[in-house]
Amino acid sequence: MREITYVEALREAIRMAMEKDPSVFVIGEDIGVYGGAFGVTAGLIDQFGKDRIIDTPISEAGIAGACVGAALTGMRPIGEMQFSDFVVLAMEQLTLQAAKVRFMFGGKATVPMVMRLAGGSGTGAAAQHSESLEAWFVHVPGLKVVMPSSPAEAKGLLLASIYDDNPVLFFEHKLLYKTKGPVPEEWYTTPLGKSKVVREGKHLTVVATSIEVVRAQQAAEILSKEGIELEIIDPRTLRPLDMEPIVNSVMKTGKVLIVHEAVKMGGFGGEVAAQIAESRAFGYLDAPIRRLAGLDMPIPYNRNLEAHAVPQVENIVDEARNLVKGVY
Amino acid sequence: MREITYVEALREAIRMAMEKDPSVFVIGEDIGVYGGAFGVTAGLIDQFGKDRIIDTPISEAGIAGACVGAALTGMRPIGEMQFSDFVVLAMEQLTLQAAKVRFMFGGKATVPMVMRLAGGSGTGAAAQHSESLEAWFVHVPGLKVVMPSSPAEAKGLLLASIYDDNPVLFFEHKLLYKTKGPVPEEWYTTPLGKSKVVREGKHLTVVATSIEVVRAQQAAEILSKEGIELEIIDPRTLRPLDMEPIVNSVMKTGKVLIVHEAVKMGGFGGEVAAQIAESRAFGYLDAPIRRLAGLDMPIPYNRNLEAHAVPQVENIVDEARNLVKGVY
Amino acid sequence: MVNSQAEGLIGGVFTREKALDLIDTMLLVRSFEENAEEMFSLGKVHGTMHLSIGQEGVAVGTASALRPRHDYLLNVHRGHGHFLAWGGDVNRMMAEFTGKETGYCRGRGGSMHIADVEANNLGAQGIVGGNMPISVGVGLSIKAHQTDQVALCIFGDGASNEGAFHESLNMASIWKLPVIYLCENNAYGMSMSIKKAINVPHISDRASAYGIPGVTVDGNDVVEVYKAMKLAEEYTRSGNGPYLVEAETYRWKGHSKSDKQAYRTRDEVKEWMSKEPIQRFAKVIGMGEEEVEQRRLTAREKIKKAVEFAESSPEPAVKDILEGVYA
Amino acid sequence: MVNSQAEGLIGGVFTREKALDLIDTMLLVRSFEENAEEMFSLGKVHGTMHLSIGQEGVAVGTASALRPRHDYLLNVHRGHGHFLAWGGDVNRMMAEFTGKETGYCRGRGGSMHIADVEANNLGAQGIVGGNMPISVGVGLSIKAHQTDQVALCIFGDGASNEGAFHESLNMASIWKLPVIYLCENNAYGMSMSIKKAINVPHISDRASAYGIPGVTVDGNDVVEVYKAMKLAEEYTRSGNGPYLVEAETYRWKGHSKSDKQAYRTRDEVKEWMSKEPIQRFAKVIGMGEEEVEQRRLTAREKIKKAVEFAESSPEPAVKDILEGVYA
Ligand SMILES: Cc1ncc(C[n+]2csc(CCOP(=O)(O)OP(=O)(O)O)c2C)c(N)n1
Ligand SMILES: Cc1ncc(C[n+]2csc(CCOP(=O)(O)OP(=O)(O)O)c2C)c(N)n1
Ligand SMILES: [Mg+2]
Ligand SMILES: [Mg+2]
Repeated sequence: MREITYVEALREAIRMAMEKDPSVFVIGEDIGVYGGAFGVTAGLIDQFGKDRIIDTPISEAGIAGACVGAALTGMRPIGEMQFSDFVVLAMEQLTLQAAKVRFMFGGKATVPMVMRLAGGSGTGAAAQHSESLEAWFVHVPGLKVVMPSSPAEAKGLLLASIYDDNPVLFFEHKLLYKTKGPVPEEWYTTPLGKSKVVREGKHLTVVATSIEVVRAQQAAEILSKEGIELEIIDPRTLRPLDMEPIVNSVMKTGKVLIVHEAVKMGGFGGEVAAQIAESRAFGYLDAPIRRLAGLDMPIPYNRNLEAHAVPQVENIVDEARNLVKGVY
Repeated sequence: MREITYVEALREAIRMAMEKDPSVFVIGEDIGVYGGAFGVTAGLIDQFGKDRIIDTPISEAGIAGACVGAALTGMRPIGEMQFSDFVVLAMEQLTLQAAKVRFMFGGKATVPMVMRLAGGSGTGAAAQHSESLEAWFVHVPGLKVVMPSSPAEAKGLLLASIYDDNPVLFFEHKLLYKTKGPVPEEWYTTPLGKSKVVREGKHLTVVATSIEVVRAQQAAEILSKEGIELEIIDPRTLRPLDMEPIVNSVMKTGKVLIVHEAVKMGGFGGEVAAQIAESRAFGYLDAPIRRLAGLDMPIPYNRNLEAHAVPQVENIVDEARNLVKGVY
Repeated sequence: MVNSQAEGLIGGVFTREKALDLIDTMLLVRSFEENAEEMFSLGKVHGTMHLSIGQEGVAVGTASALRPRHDYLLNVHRGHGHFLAWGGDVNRMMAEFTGKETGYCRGRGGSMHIADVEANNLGAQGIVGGNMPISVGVGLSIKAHQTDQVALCIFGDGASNEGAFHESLNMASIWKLPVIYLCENNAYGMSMSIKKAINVPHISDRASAYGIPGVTVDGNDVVEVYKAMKLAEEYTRSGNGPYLVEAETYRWKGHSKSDKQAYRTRDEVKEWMSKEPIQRFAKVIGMGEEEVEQRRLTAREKIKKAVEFAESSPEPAVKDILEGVYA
Repeated sequence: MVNSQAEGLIGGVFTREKALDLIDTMLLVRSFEENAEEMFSLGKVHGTMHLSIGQEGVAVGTASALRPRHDYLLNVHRGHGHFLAWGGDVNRMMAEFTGKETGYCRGRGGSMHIADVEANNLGAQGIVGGNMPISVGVGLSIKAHQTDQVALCIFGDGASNEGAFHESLNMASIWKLPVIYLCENNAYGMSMSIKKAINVPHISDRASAYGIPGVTVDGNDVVEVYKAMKLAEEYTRSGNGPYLVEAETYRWKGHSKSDKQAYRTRDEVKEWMSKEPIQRFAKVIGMGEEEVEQRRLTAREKIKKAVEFAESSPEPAVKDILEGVYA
């Protein structure tokens, strides 16, 4: 199969949806001739014009509100937060309006919108441009939270998100943008709310998200040579969360390591750990549930510190090996 | 000891700090002659004048920014979000500025501010005025998160928060405002980062926050008559979180129930559950870790639905009884 | 154009039939609010509410100039009057106010979130200024669908200090969106006098920051409100972009359920009561005290029936509690 | 008052000594930026940066009218020039830019967050408009401490469309806070032309929405910037409240590291390059090409030393990684 980058896969999904459906449009900062800060929308303005690829002033609340209002009245907007951090300026529209309006109106309104957000560290952008904020939205009923880790899923999950009738927060990762992988050329959707077993193994279940799925796979390769086989599961959709494959895996391996880039304290991993501890897998656990996640700090500028602030391949290797060997 | 309400205790703390220290001031909507939406600041403007009890336009980002800027330059501001929900409009200042500025500046700035927030459901204020959002801030390094459950702690924790050199998010609960309890008249601080064993028991550890501490105590009374003794722990400070008493208690009881009003998915309870599952208490658990928390929905207007959306005394009783009896 | 001299028309603009309709709607709003206050004080309603007594002129004057159900309404928290003027059904509204399953929002929303999406009424707002960014999206949607609709976005004086006001008016302006921004200036945002909250004489003065028209009008004069809104409507509906109308009015009651009103004087309230919109409009149309009272009784009767409807309606079933969170 | 006719003073305002100082600072800024660009292209710097080449006139004209270190500075992301004009040490600045332990922020902040809190320089901003609400608090603090300080809050044209702009200017106005708002209008917010982003001729036109003075000045003319800032300073420092100055200028380089600049023409860039602030000021003070070049070499020498300082400085130690999160 043809290989394309994560950025290209996202762009292809947007293009396909826009070609098929006049109700889809994109709105955000510098998404027109500039093509988006990370190039996702490059060239789309030439094809669809400035009324469907809408460059905005620097007004994040306005961007989010534009999506909510358009979604409420028959459109399927795709908004962009240039860096996911800036979503702090759009929280009201996303969490008090988009997420709640359907319920508040007795189920009589729909808000089919997607907000794409470029998240994560690793580019030296420092504390205000490198956060991983998905956990906030996992805590908000009415929203869906999607986090693709590969090009193929970037396309399939984005198309599914655009056609979902609920507001979807779609977290991309800056370091994934240039990663390549096989992506079918035709239209397809990857269902929301389905976890995926990315790699099968028997010694340890690893639940990872976004860039950490890629790192976990690299760690698995290394450990495989030592005879340790990781089973890697990528939830892909964090809300709703499909725990079934995770629980089944833990029942098989008896051990689990949860890995994400976001700060550990209060992060998504806590929810996964809690759901495992509440589940029928509890009795099968033969080691404590472990989380490997971002240090308790903002992302530093210095490249070396930055790399140390979030889980890298070698950290996953160490942690996984220890867990399997009973060192904890 | 004299009994006063939670509101009076908060007001007393503010008054004492302001009398002692000219760098303390209060800023928020309708906190002057109106006395605050819940009466916390009633009368303070008469004593301290409008330059220290500052009524603002309806500008939540401005209020938060006013606190950050003043704190950076030698003041100890106390901001108020009239309803905790409105903090969605102040997220940038609180999480990207207040929380990070010290770190970003290499440890060379301090931001000694308190943001008070009136949270929780139970007053028929519906989905946009009833949220419990503390978990978001638990996920933000650089912040502290405090949640008092009694009048005495409201006073002691507020004084400690005002004198802490870090930004503190101080979550009050609307239904606690009128609760009464013994409160020492003198100046005292209740240390941040110390969990409290509110009630001792041997059958089940209950970790509860805010209004659910009160409900858990009522549940404990009921269960005590059945011979079931709950040990209730109130973390009081959610960040930093003092797990020691919780871990010790779970090692004693072997069972734990975590109770909070906020939505379960992605809530603070997940963090507590995960830390227990990671801790040395793991091997002592003889039942799955359970969480009892808000349903996965916005808060409804209808009174009956509203009550059903969050844990009530009878829910705690049922859940605790089942857990102790091994029914799960 | 509005022909203010049109022969035989009341105030130059309304047929007698229309004028009677407006007075009846104002009386219905007044009765709804009085009843709401009473129910509240009797403990029959849980939660809070924001009464619009004294502000009825803005609601009926505005709706009469637009095309309710065709145009979009983005309502404000103090929105009972606008809801009724937009043609809302008083029974289902009362049912929502009392949290019943037959209410517009199945009892999930209540006073602050009452909506009638089918009638393009996108609901009241619990968040001050929260409907303003949404109005940008509605405007974009109208443009994309190429209809001749406009969106009416209503907010209070206090809301004009939210960042959302600024971002929204700017976006609406640069894209020439068909949105009419109606600022209902009732002199206070809760306890905050608008005189302390801003440093310009009129909120409409802020229109110039976005290069859009802004006018201030006497909100207690139904005819003036109608005329101003009609100008705004014509401007906006013909594709010229947004328009800001500030209607000066006053709320007689406290901000919400528990307000000691220490921030204003009784005299000020009295003075504004003398500028009451209903009696004023009655004079314009030459309606006597007696007829007004008669019509008031009719309005009260409707409200009574609405209360009966609401009271006999079922509570939402707890088993359905999670319905409506997701589509 | 500024006496623009003052005898013997350059442009009526600067002593020769001061003028030389200003030109040297502009050259230092220019050299810093050129070097930054080079380091970046050589892969010696991680992350991003926002170069101010072409905008040096705003930085030095502004700082020269205020009291750096005494007054507060709330800097913008494109802030290298302001940092140096405010008296920042170029060695420690370069060390921060390259993420070293000897940097102002111990390598934790980098270009976008460089600060010198001891010098009342409260740092650059990664968030467009993020310093504006903070300026309100600094203003309140100055009032509470009853000093004669002012706060200088710098932001770009693009920032003027953030809600934070609106809330902050309004609050500063109603409380008469000693804050000077300096909008550095370089014609674009990233790729967005200010002409598309707002619907009024000048950003300073927005001052009227808050009842405060607003002026627009040629930002490439150091003397004009100085004069405008001096008027602003006198107004603000004497307790009259905030003041908005818009300085029109242009950035020569792309927005940040990777910008193809498809949103503007080469001609436009060229035209603005002809309005270059350094040469222009050199003419005003009668400095020949040769002397400018000489001084440029001196500036480059300083930058070279700064690079040496930075390169010989230690990396932050990983063991200290958690330091500075909490007080
Ligand atoms: C973002 C936000 N801040 C504060 C509030 C609390 N609040 C509700 S109404 C109100 C006053 C609003 O004033 P105005 O906009 O003038 O409308 P009015 O109530 O006078 O009709 C306040 C402060 C809120 N609901 N939302
Ligand atoms: C809240 C926020 N939105 C968007 C960005 C991304 N961004 C950084 S600088 C910039 C352009 C800012 O334009 P302007 O204010 O005119 O300043 P300039 O870069 O032209 O100096 C943008 C969009 C950001 N850092 N913060
Ligand atoms: Mg008002
Ligand atoms: Mg700019």
